[in-house]
Amino acid sequence: MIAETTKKALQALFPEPAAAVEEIPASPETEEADKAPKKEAGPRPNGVIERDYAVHGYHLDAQVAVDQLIDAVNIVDQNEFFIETITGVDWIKEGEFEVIYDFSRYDFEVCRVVIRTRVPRDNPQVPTITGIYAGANWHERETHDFFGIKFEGHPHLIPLLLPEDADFHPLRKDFKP
Amino acid sequence: MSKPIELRPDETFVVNVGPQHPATHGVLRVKMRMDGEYIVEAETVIGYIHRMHEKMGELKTYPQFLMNLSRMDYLGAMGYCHGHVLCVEKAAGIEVPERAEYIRVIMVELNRIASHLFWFGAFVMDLGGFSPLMYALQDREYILDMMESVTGSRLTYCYFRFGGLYNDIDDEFIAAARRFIPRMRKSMAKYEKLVTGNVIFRKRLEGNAFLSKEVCRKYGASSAVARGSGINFDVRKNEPYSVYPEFNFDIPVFHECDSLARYNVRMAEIEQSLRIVEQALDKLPDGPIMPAKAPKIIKPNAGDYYQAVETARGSFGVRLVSDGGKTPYRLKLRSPTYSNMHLFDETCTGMMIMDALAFMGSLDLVIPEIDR
Amino acid sequence: MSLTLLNVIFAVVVAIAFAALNAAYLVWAERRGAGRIQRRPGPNINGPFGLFQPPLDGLKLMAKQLTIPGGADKILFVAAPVLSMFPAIMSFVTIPFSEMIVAHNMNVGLLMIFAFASSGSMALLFAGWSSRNKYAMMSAVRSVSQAVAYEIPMLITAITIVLMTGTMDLMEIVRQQGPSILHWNIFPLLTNSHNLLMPFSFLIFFTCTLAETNRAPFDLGEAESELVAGFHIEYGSMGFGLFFMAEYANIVIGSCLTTILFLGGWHPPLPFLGFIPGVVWFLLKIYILIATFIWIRWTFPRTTIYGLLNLSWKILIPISLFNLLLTAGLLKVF
Amino acid sequence: MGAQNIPTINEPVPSSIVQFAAADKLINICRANSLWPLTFGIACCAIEMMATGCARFDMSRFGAEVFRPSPRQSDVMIVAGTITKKMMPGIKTLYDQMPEPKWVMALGNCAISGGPFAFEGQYSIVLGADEFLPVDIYVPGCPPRPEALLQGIIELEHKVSGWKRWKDPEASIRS
Repeated sequence: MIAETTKKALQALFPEPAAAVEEIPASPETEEADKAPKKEAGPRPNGVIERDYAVHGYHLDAQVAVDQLIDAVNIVDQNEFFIETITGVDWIKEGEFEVIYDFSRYDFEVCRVVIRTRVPRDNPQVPTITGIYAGANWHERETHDFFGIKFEGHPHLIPLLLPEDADFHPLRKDFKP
Repeated sequence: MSKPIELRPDETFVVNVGPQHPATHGVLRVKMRMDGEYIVEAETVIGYIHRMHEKMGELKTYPQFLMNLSRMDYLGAMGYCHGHVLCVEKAAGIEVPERAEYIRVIMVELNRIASHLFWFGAFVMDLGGFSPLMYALQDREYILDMMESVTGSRLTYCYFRFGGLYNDIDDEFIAAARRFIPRMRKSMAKYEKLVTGNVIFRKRLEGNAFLSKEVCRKYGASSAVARGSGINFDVRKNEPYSVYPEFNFDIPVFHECDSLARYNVRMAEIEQSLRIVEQALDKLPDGPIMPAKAPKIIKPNAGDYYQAVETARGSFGVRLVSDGGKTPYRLKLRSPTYSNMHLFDETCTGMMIMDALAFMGSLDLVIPEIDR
Repeated sequence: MSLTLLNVIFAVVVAIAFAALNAAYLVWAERRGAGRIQRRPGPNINGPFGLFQPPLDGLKLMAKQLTIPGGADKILFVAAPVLSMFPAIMSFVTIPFSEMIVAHNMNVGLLMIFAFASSGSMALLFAGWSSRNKYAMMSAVRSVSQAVAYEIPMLITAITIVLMTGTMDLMEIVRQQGPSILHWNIFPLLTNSHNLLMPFSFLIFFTCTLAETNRAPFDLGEAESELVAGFHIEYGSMGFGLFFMAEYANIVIGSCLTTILFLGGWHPPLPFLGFIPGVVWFLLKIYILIATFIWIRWTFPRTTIYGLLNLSWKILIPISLFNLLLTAGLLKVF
Repeated sequence: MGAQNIPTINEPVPSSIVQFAAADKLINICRANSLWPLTFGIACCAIEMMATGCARFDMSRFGAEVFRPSPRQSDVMIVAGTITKKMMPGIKTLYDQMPEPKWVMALGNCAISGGPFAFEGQYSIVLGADEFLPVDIYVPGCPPRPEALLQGIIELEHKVSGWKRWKDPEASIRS
């Protein structure tokens, strides 16, 4: 059942990075490199990886460039996924923020999709997806609170969880209160 | 869509519902622009009980962080602990003995009943009926007593360990649980008579706050909010985890999309949880509750892990980004009420304040769980 | 002349004492009754059965700091609680507790009670308006629209009784209801109009009393989960205490009126029970009604404002109007 | 950060010119036995506060079950939960809105000292209610059991009136 869904979702998602970014090698690491692929491989090239659900808890892991994000989310939206959450990770050593979008389906054929994008730490700007998923509003505001990532085009990007006049981003690894 | 609320020089006025308001069940604030009794627009302001759980997740080691999960949602704490424990076990590759999983499921389901009972009482109190809260809390006390005898605390359990449990259940607990199930069924019949059949209650909730499937999807709603809108979604069934596939239970789904449907879903869920507990007690295997070689220091493999569980309030997710160290590199807690509450702003527009607050009650809010 | 004056002063003092005592101990009864319904003891430690609780609460409220919120209309703010208590007490003057016990009987007693009852809702409006609080304001508007809506069916039902008895004198109304339960206005089988719809009239009247006194399930004025505390949100200390007492005094008035109009006042239900004094029967009847009030409050959830107004304008007023016409017709025929 | 400047009244409330010791005693006993708490729950402890008000433990026996949602009508503020920097001005306002005499009870470890959320590098919480409120009674626990809250109420009664409802059992054992 899982394999079936994965295939379906893959067909929906694969054309997108392949068509948009042709210079990327067409065979991104699809081999079973589940055990710590990131550690040695360095920065991961953009592309879709099929993950082992039993190990990672999601099926598809798509890393996209910032300007492909809206297209990727649109594809997910057309496939009737719902938004689970948006979050960030501060990769301070690489000087980058990673923004992670989680999607899942109201369906018995489980398929969890993770879309991630990386932005430089000194100028973190990501387009907003509130136009596609209204529910992304708070998630983006929260990510802005914690990491200071700016979501361009967001209608109301003020602190949500922090006090209204807060100007600090506590989940950055170099945060000192 | 939540938009900022400003003062305007017209007939409307702005009311701050909260942060201290009896209907918000904690420190939630909703700025409402009102035209008489009608809400023109609303903006929810959260963060009044932001307790830095995600920051603590990064600073504390895995076992140290166990206590935070139960503070995050104090009504259905077990479910949240379950999600966290499962995620770390998956990441660190720890095997859990079968008996431990069964006991976990019993605990989670009992806690779910307790949480729903509390919600039931508080919801009826939002609508102005006081006595059901007392009855529901009295039933809840039985569950709390049972769980306290095993876990040692009434609300904020720290019972699950990586790989197993802190304490085994004894015959006394099993006997008490077996006594509790028929008692609870009897109480449910009483609630049915007292509340569900009440004309005023039904009139207030029928057709209140229509939530379409599309709105649920766009906001990522789960739990009874989604199931009351005809979405057949329950993580326990959709992506089975733990030993849930072993049990025979249904997902109650109602298609009316109103507050009464959400109420009905939760009340039906109590019965399903009772069924699960019954079956788990019957099937409870013997054996250890901790694995023979449980690691002293938890060091998951580097990578990105996600685990979703169905808590009393919906699909709770833990995203663990590990770099192989003793503490998580990033621990994201996806709280279900965060998404459920988010659709309040859009939905309550045009409603009367009393209907909006009834709708808010039907969302089953636990504010520290929204704010984390 | 001076004797009459003394009489009136004495009557007013007794009325105030009766109202205050009733209000205080009805709070106690309410708390104990709520406890009984909710499987808990209720206040039971201060004094036997917790009987010292009301004076303790009262003294505490009196000794609390008086606050007047900034920007409030001071005169109205201070006047409102007094205005709410005053009509409730004045109404006691005309209530006949038995054939002998009545402070001042007058031939338009019914009219006077209704006049005072409608001034009670003015107090709520003043309180909400002068508090400079949005919740209080909304609550005041709700209370007034509720009072207007429910006074109409209440008055129409009362007029039905007036038509049947031909008088507005409360004592006369009671006297006309004969010695047994079948002569009471609720079952007018043996009176001159044989209107079998009177039980419905009684229900309408009772419902209106619930609404007029702002009691659950019609307590929209002080809906705690919506408007925090309603019109008395800004009142602390005795201002709040007076509102509280006025509410209970109004309940007593409502029950008295229901008893007089429908349940035969001081008459025993069966003639051979006549050896028990009338006042006992009267008090028994009103306390049974008050117990029903308490019982309803702790059982039902609150209605909505539109549900409440719909009930009055679409159901209660047409039925009571029909009943009025029917009674008039029956009186003409028989 | 989140702190706003809310003016507080620091002048003492004027006491009456002529004082009657006996009347004061009586009034204090009245106050002690009708402590109306403010309906104000912040976090986990609020649930135990509700449980205390409900059937099994029943705060109403002591006349303390009248939870008033409006600060104008309440006597005790039970700070039940973690106080965040964002919430602090609100709590301060609520406290200022309560008429004298008023008492504050810090329920649970968070309200006493920040509890488990007080760690180095925290950015969000206030370390205890006594940072900005005059706390009368501290009830420790995470969360405290309902019995502990009842004990706190009885202790507060003792503090208000100087009169003990029950003799200390330990004292009688020792003597």
